[in-house]
Amino acid sequence: MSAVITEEQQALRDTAAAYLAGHANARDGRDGDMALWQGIAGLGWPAVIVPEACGGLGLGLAEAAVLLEESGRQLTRSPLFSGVALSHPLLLRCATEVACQRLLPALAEGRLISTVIAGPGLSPFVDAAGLEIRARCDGAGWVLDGTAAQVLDGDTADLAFVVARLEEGGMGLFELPADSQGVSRRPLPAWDLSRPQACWTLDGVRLAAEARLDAPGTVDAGLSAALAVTALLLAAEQVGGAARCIELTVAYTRERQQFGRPVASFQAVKHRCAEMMVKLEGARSALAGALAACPGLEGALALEEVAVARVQAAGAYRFCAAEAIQLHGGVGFTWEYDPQLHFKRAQWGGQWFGTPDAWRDAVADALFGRREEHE
Amino acid sequence: MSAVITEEQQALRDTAAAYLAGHANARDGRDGDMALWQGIAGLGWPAVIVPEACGGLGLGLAEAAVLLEESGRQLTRSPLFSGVALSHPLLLRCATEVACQRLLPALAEGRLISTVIAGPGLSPFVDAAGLEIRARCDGAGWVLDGTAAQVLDGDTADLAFVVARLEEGGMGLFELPADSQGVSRRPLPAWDLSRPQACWTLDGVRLAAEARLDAPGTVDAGLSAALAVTALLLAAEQVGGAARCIELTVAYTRERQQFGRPVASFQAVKHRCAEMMVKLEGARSALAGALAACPGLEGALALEEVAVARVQAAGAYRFCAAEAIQLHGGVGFTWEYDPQLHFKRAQWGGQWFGTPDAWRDAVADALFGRREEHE
Amino acid sequence: MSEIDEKTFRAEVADWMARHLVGRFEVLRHRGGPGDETAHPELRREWEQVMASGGWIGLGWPRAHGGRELPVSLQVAFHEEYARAGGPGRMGHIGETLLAPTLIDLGTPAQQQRFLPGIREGRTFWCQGYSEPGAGSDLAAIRSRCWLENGEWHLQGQKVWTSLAHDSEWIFVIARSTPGSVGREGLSFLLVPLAQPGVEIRPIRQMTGEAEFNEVFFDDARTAADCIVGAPGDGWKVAMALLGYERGLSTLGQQMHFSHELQLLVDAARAAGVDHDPALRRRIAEAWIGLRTLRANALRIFARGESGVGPEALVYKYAWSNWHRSLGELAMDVMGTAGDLQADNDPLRRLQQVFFFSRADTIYAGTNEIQLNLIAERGLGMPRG
Amino acid sequence: MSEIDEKTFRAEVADWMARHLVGRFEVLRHRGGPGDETAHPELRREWEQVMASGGWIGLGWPRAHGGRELPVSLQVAFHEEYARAGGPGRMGHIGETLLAPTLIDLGTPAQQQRFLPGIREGRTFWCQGYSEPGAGSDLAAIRSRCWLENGEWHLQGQKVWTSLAHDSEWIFVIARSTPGSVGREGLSFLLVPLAQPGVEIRPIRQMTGEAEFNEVFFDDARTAADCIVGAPGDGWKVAMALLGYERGLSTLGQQMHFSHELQLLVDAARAAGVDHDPALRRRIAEAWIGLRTLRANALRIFARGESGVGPEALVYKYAWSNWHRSLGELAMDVMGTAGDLQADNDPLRRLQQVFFFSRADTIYAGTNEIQLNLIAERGLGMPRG
Repeated sequence: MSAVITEEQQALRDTAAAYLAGHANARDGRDGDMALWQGIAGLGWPAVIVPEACGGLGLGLAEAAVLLEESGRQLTRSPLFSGVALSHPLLLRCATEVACQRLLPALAEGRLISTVIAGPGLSPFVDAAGLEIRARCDGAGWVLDGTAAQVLDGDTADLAFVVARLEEGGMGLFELPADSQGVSRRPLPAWDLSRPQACWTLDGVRLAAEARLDAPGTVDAGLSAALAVTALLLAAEQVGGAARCIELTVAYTRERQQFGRPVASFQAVKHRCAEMMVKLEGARSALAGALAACPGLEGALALEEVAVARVQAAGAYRFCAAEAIQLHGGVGFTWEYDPQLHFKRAQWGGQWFGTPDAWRDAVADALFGRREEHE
Repeated sequence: MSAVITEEQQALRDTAAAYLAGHANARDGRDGDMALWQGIAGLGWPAVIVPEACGGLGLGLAEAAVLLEESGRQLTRSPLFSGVALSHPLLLRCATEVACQRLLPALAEGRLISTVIAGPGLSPFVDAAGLEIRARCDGAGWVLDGTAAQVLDGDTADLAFVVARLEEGGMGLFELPADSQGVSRRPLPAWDLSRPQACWTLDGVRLAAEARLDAPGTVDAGLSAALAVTALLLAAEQVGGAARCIELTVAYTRERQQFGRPVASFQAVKHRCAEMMVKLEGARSALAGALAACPGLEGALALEEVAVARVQAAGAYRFCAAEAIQLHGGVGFTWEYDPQLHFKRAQWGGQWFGTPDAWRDAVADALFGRREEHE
Repeated sequence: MSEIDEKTFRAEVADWMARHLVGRFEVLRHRGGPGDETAHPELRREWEQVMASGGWIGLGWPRAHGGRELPVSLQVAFHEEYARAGGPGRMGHIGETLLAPTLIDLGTPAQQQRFLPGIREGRTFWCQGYSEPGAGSDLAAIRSRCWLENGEWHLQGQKVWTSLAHDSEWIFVIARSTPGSVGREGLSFLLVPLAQPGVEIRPIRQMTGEAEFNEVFFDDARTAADCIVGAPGDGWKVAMALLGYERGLSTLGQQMHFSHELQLLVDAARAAGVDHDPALRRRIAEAWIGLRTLRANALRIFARGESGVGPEALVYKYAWSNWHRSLGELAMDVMGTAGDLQADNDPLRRLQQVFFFSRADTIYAGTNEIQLNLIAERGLGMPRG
Repeated sequence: MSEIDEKTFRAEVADWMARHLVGRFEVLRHRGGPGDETAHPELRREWEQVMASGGWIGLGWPRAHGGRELPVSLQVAFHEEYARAGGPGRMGHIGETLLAPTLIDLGTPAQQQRFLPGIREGRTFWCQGYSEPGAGSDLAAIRSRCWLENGEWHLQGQKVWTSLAHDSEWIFVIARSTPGSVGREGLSFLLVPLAQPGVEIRPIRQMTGEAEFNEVFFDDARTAADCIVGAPGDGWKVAMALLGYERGLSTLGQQMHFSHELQLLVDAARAAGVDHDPALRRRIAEAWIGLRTLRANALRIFARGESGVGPEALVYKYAWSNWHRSLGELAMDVMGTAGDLQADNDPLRRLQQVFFFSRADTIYAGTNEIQLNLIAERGLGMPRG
């Protein structure tokens, strides 16, 4: 039962916590982002799930989850998520071995920053018709067109892995350097400063034949699974964030006095914190269960187990962040205190990679069969 | 603004409260039901909304609401609801004046007990296809067939007003004495002993021509409005029940000691009771708003205002009854204490006359237009 | 004056608004108010004078004090029509609806003559100095001190969560005038000019990045000896009386704003193509139902009139603030990923501000927790614990 | 014994169940347990002896006491397979999982020899006498008294919420042995036979009309001098130790029952034709998600093993009881008006019982309120208030 954390995972967690505690940068925006990223890369985190054959550490999703949990706890602003949780699973699920061996070493070392374009909100429930970018074969190469309205880390990424709708039907995976001719990108003002986004417009972007990374047919099957892995690792990040909200709230309410006693001694406050903990532990359990069912990137993914983790973690984080603001009283609402940062991050995470309701519907489909309207 | 209660309404409320407090019979089942009913009839309650021309008091829905609120508070077991809230609005909305003048005097005096059969759960959103009983013209009279699986007060009613699907299309309203040949009825074991039900089977029941009470076409328009009035008066009953749950809970928790102090002094208990009150006052306000918008039985009904009262009262009653059980601790769960009676009544009331979700959907239809699937 | 027909009166308000909230004032439509106080403050100050010239300030004040002594029903009608026309959030409401009734009831004739005209004419703006860093929910824990010296009141201390402080000329403050006193004893209610060296106003940056609350620091600030309402030591009584005047007459106006926001949300749902999603439809219907309930609740409050505070008044703040918070969450769910971005489109931006700013609704003016305590204790007679 | 392969063991359990839960025992499938304790009590007593003859009682007990000393993983496997096969609610679980471990740890050799065989052989049934009318959530407020007189313990007082009392031979009780003591001091833990004149058992009629809890009255009841576990005055310590043994090994079995109920609900939704209603589908999916979460939570508890009580154990009771309560509400919404009637169809009746009986889930064994106190204090280190 991998509900048990191994000693190695604990060591990884301790290192991550210690490093990030000294380098949190969520509130300050851009300064120092690159220094942090180089530090993270130096610790080998971008390499975590990259196979050893591709220059990575070859660890499992559980280890990636540990890193993302700690990074979620500290709200770090870095492209770690877009790499480890988003780009790497997509390549490992959909790209050919040759492509992986060519691309992953630089990503594992953190030399290149990557992101993914695969339909609005990067939902695992997307189909070809839902993709924003179209690709057509043009003699020896490819031409890509379309606008991706919101690209995560799209302002700093060196390249994007684009899942495009092929002219002949189906999906294809392409490597798109940000500086390609015909790509224009525009940074967007995100509420969550730690999750920067940009709009990418592709206007007749020409790519060489080898920019197509998938063996035909693999993306249609692999994209959902890859984005489900993203959702699972997002759950880990959210567990970290929710745990932090509780820590902050308990510490603040123990300190703060009202009516001559610590706010933490009021039963209503205690019960609210206890409910935060109930939700957090539910999310932790769900995450552990999903990681046990999905140890690595090979094989069929236990989609319903991912749904459990996704729904519980998103709900716990939203609840804990909102309660953290409320129980901090007036200051919870101010820029200087962290609850608002978690609140924004929780809001963001509830909308991407399939909303919790979309995941619930997927579970319902598994229980009852897909719902046909007018049946 | 009829949010103000008039002196006459207050006097009516006081009389009702005083009478019912001495005659509560919900837990004991059948004994004394008829004595209570005769007492209620003697006070003129069944006459409340019956026009003076038909032997009634000719009062408005606000006065009927006062009576039902008090009866809901005391959980009385009587056919008052089936008469005042169900049969009378249906007749007044759908029957001809001749029919009203023939039937309402006996109903207003309480000499006859009546109920309504008009589709499962008596939803105002029913259409002809949803009705259980079919009627066909047979020379001089009518023949009715079908099974009404759950008829409120169907065990004791002297007659039912049946909305049937006409062979030629549309709906018709019929007077059906319970002892008509071809009617068989079977009492059903309801969880809520104060809301008895029976199954009526109609097997080729022959009725005279004058048993049809409506002028053709009026039922199709009037049935929804009549059942909306029922839903509105149910909201009044639920407000009474919810208020009683709070009274019982506050009284019990003030009395009961735990850890050396009254349970009512624990902040978590206080906050729960306060939330009960927030919901109750919301329901009260919504009810007052709906009554102000729907003073009587004439004219167009403000369906959305009824929706507000229906949704808030059903929600408040369910919440308050459930919390009453919880906050009574172990005894709340026992037969001897009243919370369980309210809990069962609240459960019943959430399923009839259109569920709260059905009413929400009706509001959404008003806001957005009806939802067409696959649009 | 009660012979004025409500319908006529409403038409008069609507007509006046249609003629005045135009031209350079048009940008103020639906702007300002909590969550948007930083919008066009200078123009909104000017607008107050336009309002005054129309005779719309002091509608409920006694005629003796320059008011119009309108009945509650017409005051309500005014607030509704004002909001319906998109009238901007009022810069003068603290002076008009809180301080003025207090001065009329408890002030001296000299104070009335000095301060009421500026309020009525939309020239003088007031803000409120109650909360302190250590006295948020617990006002009795106030630590600011004041003392009379050389014919002047001196004030030392800090107030917090003061909205509109940077746009006001005066602040009213409760401070401890009896050294060593505790709780509700020994407090005084002072009127203090803000433009003086002893006062420093520091904006508090909030989660939206904007700042509409302030900290106000008093470092030996001064005010005249007669700028005290009530006697020294009566501060608690005066403060509580003041809170009592805001019986929610502007409530229906607030609800018109809510109604405007709900309409924006309905429009946004249509624009986003999610108006056929059954779950979102139901949630939007629930929001509509909640708002109608708030309206019915407010009507109960007004119907009760002067006959005391009923249960519906006790639950009202809890009800509206939590409703509003849910509205913000619903709006973001309607927007989906587009809600991540600071919208440059006015309606969506407004809804995003509702989402963020409404988190404060359940905190200021009595947190949810304080409200529930009050409901349980005052509404249900449960013990103080 | 840990060399037993789990898969083989599971197959063995399943096979045994398939061969034994048949014939006249077949009516017991999925019956009994909280909410259904009144089902076939005599037959379920017999069933316990069949279980014993199969060697399924005392799986985790030390071999020295006649147990099989199986590792936790196999005990969990047993409970899961038992429940999966529809094994009836256990009449003997209080003796087997609560009292026996207590006697093994804290009892005398004589007590062990006297009481353990009857439990292991499914012949002797125990019930639990902790709560009192004035000591529900607050066990330290116990008022029952006991005293040693003429070589016997005498017992005076009243216990309440005792399930299965009318089907048991013995009860364990905590009572005050030091006159005048208060709180946790001066309590003793006694083993008391029920078949005696000084004991009266009165069923408590519950909201479903059935009675599966009892009041137990002791009016100078007696038990032998050596029927005390631990020393006089150690009662609190023994009682707390006992509560600690139920680490939720039967939890996964309980979850299999929940899973059975959820399947009944899914079937009921299909039968009622509401399985295409988007809102109900989503709520049912949410219930499924909640149950998987409970399962994952239980696995975390077992994975932690003897290394102490983790946060997941602290939240577990609150989580499952509230999940179960929601399941009952969902089931009734699936049934619609049909849920008004006491179903004569077994699956629907079971779901209705869940609806009603689950209201007790959040009350017994620590109310929601007590659970949240414990979570805040023990899990988060918040002050006792």
